[in-house]
Amino acid sequence: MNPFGPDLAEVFGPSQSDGGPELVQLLTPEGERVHHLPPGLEQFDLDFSAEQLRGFYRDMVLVRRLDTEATALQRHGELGIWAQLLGQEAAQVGAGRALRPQDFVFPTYREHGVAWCRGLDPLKLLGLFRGVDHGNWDPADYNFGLYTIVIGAQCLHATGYAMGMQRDGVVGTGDPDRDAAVVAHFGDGASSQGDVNEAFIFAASYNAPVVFFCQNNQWAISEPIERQSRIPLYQRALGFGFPGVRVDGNDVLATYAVTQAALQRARDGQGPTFVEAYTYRMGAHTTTDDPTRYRLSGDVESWKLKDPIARVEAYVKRNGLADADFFADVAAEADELGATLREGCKALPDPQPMSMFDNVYAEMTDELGAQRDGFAAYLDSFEGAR
Amino acid sequence: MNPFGPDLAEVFGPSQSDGGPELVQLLTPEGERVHHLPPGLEQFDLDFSAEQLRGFYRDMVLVRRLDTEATALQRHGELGIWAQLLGQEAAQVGAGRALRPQDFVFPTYREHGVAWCRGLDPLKLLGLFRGVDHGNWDPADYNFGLYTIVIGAQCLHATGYAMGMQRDGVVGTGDPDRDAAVVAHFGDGASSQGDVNEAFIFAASYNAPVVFFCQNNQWAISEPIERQSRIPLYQRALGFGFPGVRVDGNDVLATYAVTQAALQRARDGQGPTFVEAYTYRMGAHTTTDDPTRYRLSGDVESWKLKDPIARVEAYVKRNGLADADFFADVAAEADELGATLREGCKALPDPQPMSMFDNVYAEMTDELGAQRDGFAAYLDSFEGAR
Amino acid sequence: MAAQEKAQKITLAKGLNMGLRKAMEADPKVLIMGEDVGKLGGVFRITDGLQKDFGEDRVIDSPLAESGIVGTAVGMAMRGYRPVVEIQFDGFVYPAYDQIVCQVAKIRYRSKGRVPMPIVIRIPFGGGIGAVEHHSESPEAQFAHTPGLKVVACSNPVDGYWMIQQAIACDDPVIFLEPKRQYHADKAELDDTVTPEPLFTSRVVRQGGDVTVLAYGPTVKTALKAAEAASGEGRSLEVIDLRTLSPLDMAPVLDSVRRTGRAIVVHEAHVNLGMGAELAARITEECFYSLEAPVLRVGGFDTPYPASRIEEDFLPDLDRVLDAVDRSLEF
Amino acid sequence: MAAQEKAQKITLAKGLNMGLRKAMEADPKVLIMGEDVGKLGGVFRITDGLQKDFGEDRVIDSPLAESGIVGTAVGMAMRGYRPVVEIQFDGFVYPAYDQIVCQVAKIRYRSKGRVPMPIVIRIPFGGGIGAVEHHSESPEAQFAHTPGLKVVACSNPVDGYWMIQQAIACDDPVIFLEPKRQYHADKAELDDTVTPEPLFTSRVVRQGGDVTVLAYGPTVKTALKAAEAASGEGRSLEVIDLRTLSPLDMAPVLDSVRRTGRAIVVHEAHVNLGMGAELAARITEECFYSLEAPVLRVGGFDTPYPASRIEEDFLPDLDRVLDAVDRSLEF
Ligand SMILES: Cc1ncc(C[n+]2csc(CCOP(=O)(O)OP(=O)(O)O)c2C)c(N)n1
Ligand SMILES: Cc1ncc(C[n+]2csc(CCOP(=O)(O)OP(=O)(O)O)c2C)c(N)n1
Ligand SMILES: [Mg+2]
Ligand SMILES: [Mg+2]
Repeated sequence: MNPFGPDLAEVFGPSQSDGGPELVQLLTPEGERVHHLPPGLEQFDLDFSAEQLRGFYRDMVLVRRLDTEATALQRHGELGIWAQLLGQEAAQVGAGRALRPQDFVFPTYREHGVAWCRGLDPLKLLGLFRGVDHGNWDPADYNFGLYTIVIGAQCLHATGYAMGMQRDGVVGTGDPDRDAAVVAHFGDGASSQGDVNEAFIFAASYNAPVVFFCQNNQWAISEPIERQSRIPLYQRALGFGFPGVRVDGNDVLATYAVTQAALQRARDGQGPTFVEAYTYRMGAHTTTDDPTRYRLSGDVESWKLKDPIARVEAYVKRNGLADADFFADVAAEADELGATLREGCKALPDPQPMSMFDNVYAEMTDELGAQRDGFAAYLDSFEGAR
Repeated sequence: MNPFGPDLAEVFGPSQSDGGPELVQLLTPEGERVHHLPPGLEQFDLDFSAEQLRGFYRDMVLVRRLDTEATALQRHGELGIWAQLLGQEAAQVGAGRALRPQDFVFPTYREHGVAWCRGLDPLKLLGLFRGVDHGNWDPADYNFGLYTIVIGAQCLHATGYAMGMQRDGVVGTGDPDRDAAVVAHFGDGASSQGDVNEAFIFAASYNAPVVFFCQNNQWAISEPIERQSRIPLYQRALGFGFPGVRVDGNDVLATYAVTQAALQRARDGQGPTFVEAYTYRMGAHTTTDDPTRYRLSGDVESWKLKDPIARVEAYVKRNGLADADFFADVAAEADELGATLREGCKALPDPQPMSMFDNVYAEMTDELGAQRDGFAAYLDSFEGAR
Repeated sequence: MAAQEKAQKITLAKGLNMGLRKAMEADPKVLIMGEDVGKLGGVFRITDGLQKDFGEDRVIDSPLAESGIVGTAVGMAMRGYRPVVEIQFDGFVYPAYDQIVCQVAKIRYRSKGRVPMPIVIRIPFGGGIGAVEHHSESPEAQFAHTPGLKVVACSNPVDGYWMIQQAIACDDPVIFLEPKRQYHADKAELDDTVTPEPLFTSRVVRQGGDVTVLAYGPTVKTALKAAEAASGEGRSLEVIDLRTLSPLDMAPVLDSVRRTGRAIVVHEAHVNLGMGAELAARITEECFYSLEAPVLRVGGFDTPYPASRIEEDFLPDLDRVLDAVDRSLEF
Repeated sequence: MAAQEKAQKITLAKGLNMGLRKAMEADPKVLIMGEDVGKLGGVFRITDGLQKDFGEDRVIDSPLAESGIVGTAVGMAMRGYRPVVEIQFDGFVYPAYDQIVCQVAKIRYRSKGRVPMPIVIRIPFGGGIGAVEHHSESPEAQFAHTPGLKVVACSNPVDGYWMIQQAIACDDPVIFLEPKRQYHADKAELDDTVTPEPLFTSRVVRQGGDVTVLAYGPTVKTALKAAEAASGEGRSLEVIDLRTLSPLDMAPVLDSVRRTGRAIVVHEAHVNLGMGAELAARITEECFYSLEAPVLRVGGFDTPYPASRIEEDFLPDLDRVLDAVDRSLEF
């Protein structure tokens, strides 16, 4: 008896948990393409076109530039804080590029790479970190929710949103332009929150079309993954009755392939999947963190050898899938992006103090209106006065 | 690779989840002793003495009487409400009798049978349901915590208590009189609460000596188990990295054997275990519930055939392990218990109104003292006045 | 149907049930979520019959996890639905507190108004039903302190019928408090053809000139009884049913207190930092020179809710209100 | 060590760190639990060096789950330990709210005093550090409303040192609020040899005769600055550092207000149902005939905490306190 049901086990699930190689990988750190996947996982061995590969490369280079620019902006006092994605480019671009337009994404505070794939102007990401807003895009314009800071809360929102999709009849119709799914992003640390586990329960109970995409970057600030789980995280899903899979999160091809398959399962009405993207937070937790207090530089060095961009570059070059111009163009584009971000960030206007009172409610209440007016009058009293 | 580590898999764990018969059973509903357990589970095939068997029988009969008396007391207006255990006697007595004195129990609101095994005067259980107190025993006297009503909250307390035991050096010393463990009771519905899942995480992370004992009685008020989990509940544990086992909760022998083994693992310092006691809530959720609104009487009937007391009785009789006197004595004892409860319940004194202000803090604060004194003066003003 | 409803005598439970039904008929985006709301119709039967008529997709039995219920309701609202969440008892809202105060309350603000949160969270609240711990709490102040939430309490069958529909139609999240002790108590006549007052308004339910008594939810009845008793002693109490706790509708309150010069706030919640504190502060600020006595507060004592056999001593009752009236008049 | 500490100049962060160390030395049952409290020493370094010196069994890095942290602390307390829990930021206490208000606060009561709950829950609170959402909240009223909890706030390094030790020694659960903006701000001289005032007392930190200003945590500094500025304009403000929010220590407050006839409460929490409401209600009740003006409240507005670039407009500052002083005096 297979408690997970036949269709689930075919693709992911128990085959992973007992004995199979845990990590789905299509591109080794050295840039070698892996073709012989273990039984049950063959379907992840997609064919990628040269264009796709160049696209992944470009995405990752630009996203990394976005990240280093934002980090620099923080150092120069232009941002209050920045949550770096360094090292997680493949996980995010792989997950982001696997989406269809009709899918919806619930990010944490670190999904700059996914935002990029969704077409968000990166400048919009900076506002929150600069302190000029709490997120300044319309989720409906990009099918990309606002950053969520309370760890794990968005996993329930994602599940509820997916339940809404079920009710809207956009799941399991067989129409590829209609069927939709949700991705819930979260970290290894977040996997300990009650909300995240409740999201697993609700998603399983209602068979909701949601992919739980966990970037296991090995750290929750200073706490190593072992504090949260003593077994591979993807196995958590098995106990809730849906499949889990661990993918090399530094391998953009494998992450794309696995996420895409998980999304398709969801769109087809086969319910949730847990994808653990096994990666590493190369930078600090945020720009205010000092990782030297809790981790060894040797660990970081060993992960440098698994750099997500280098391996795609090696593969593309070795196989002649791009010429020198391409690499030069991407480099130039990155420089341009950097310049745009630097200028754009500094130009982001401070909010008006009085805007503080807006959007608390659909319509201003009398009582808040009175408070606002009182404050306005108070501010006016300074004109010339004191 | 076995992600659960070698020692765990030996006893419980993965061997249960893929293919093995799920339910550990030692005594069939017909009262036949099962001796050929599947590979890996042989160790649960304990030898039970006639005395033990008679003890189980007596416990279950008395606990059932306790329950029916309390139900009747509620019908007569002597209790505000009562949470019935009818059908769950074996699960509770099996779990309760597996304890050593130094173990500690965290109950829900339904563990009257475990309380019985811990030596609590059943009268003490009635106070909460009568509304004269919130629980009127000292947990330290019985190593049995107060009833907890907020679903799942006690699972974290149990885990913390177990962590305290680790720090007290009473885990894994090899001294059977010293090594101790904790049992956390909860229901199938409770398994959906964030707190319960967080308890799994903490217990796994710290390898805490706690047995999560879930009475899957198939219902959370009107919601069937399928709403909470689409796979057998015991498998939840596997995703958190510790073993889970499903035992026939209507079989007191099997429940005893499994709980005892799980407790021993915990005492030995091998960490948590999830025991799913598969049983059925024969009565209503509580005396205020009307199960005819949501479940079929046929289901109840089919479970009647699996009655936990009948099968022990059949086995004992068939094997001549007790004489007629024994059964008559137990029946008389039950009647006596019933009479004691009826009288005792009615005699339970109402609390003094002013006692409401006691025990909010270690010492009365000035501000609460003033409130109390004001209320006392107000009450006094009625003397003769209005 | 309308004709039949006209002149119907209903309980609060029935009024809420009818109101929910109306709201579901009026808008297919309205969903009900919660524990046991389906076949059972909720432990208080407020959602009785709704799953049968609107299906499992619209009346959703949830796993036993309050944070999960509210959190998934947030996602549903983001997808354009209008979830009405039932919390089984007041004391079980706290596992969802984080989702309510950090998400439900703040998402409109966070998103600059782009993501509305039209969620209603229904909470049977208050004591007096002889229940065990956690079943008799009054958590309103803990929500009213949070900007972004609106908090209302109904006190009678007719208000229950209208207010639940208005709350569901509101584009802001509403914490909807229902005095569980009243669910199956008094009946009132419902005339479905009138136009109800707006949701966020308070109402003078008995006029009087000596002392203003402010109440909401379960204590409205207590206040009215006290007013009746007081009138026998020649004292005229004006009773206001606040109905809305956040925002407060201060106009009728201030108007009344300016006339009477005295105010008493009555609620079951603990006095310390309860609604009475806020009302006292505001009334004093606005009516400083009209007040003949400080605003007095009659509430649950600052102890945990006691064992039910003495709950009537904990809860404000007619006599404690009258005692406060005496104290106010004698001040 | 004592000699060395004498005359030491310390920050609030240092005072708390030293106080925790003292408490751990004094009682082996004292444990520290929380996210990143170990090697990192907490994101604010309040537990710096403690794991190194007391070991992983006593300074425990917890999985990322606040309810889990507080819930396991409850179990530890039941086993005879005295856990000191660190919540990383104010806005992250809400997942633990249920365990705090339903368990931590009520277990002594539930058990008729048989099961004490000597837990300290440390919460860095308040704004002004330019942080993103949820990192600048002031949740004190949400706890002070709950009987069974005690709530205190320190405002300066020396109090930090003593108060944390006193809170840990207290047999009741204490919500211990630390003004994060002050952690690394001003230094003060610690004399370790004096006997500190009891924990649950308020303190007049500046004497004055015209208006009483009540503050706690981060606003004590604001109030003192305002008093300084006001004295330049010939106005004498009496500033009281409340220190304890539940229970309140009303004696020095009432004594002061009876002299000045005017009171202003200053806190960062939202005004609506904040501590100011309770203080206004109590002061008015106790000092009705002494008051020359209503108690005024200066606080965070009733909006969610705004983006940090305008947080200083949201937070009460010197000018808003002085404005309230003007309004009080002109009333
Ligand atoms: C409920 C809650 N608790 C604590 C925090 C503080 N915090 C922010 S990020 C973080 C660690 C998150 O780790 P992980 O989930 O692994 O994500 P990562 O940052 O590594 O991407 C913590 C503890 C928070 N934001 N929310
Ligand atoms: C947090 C919380 N939510 C809701 C309830 C109301 N409630 C009491 S018992 C119960 C069902 C519990 O089901 P289960 O865990 O299976 O235990 P059982 O009653 O079947 O033994 C519910 C929903 C509660 N006590 N606590
Ligand atoms: Mg991480
Ligand atoms: Mg059950």
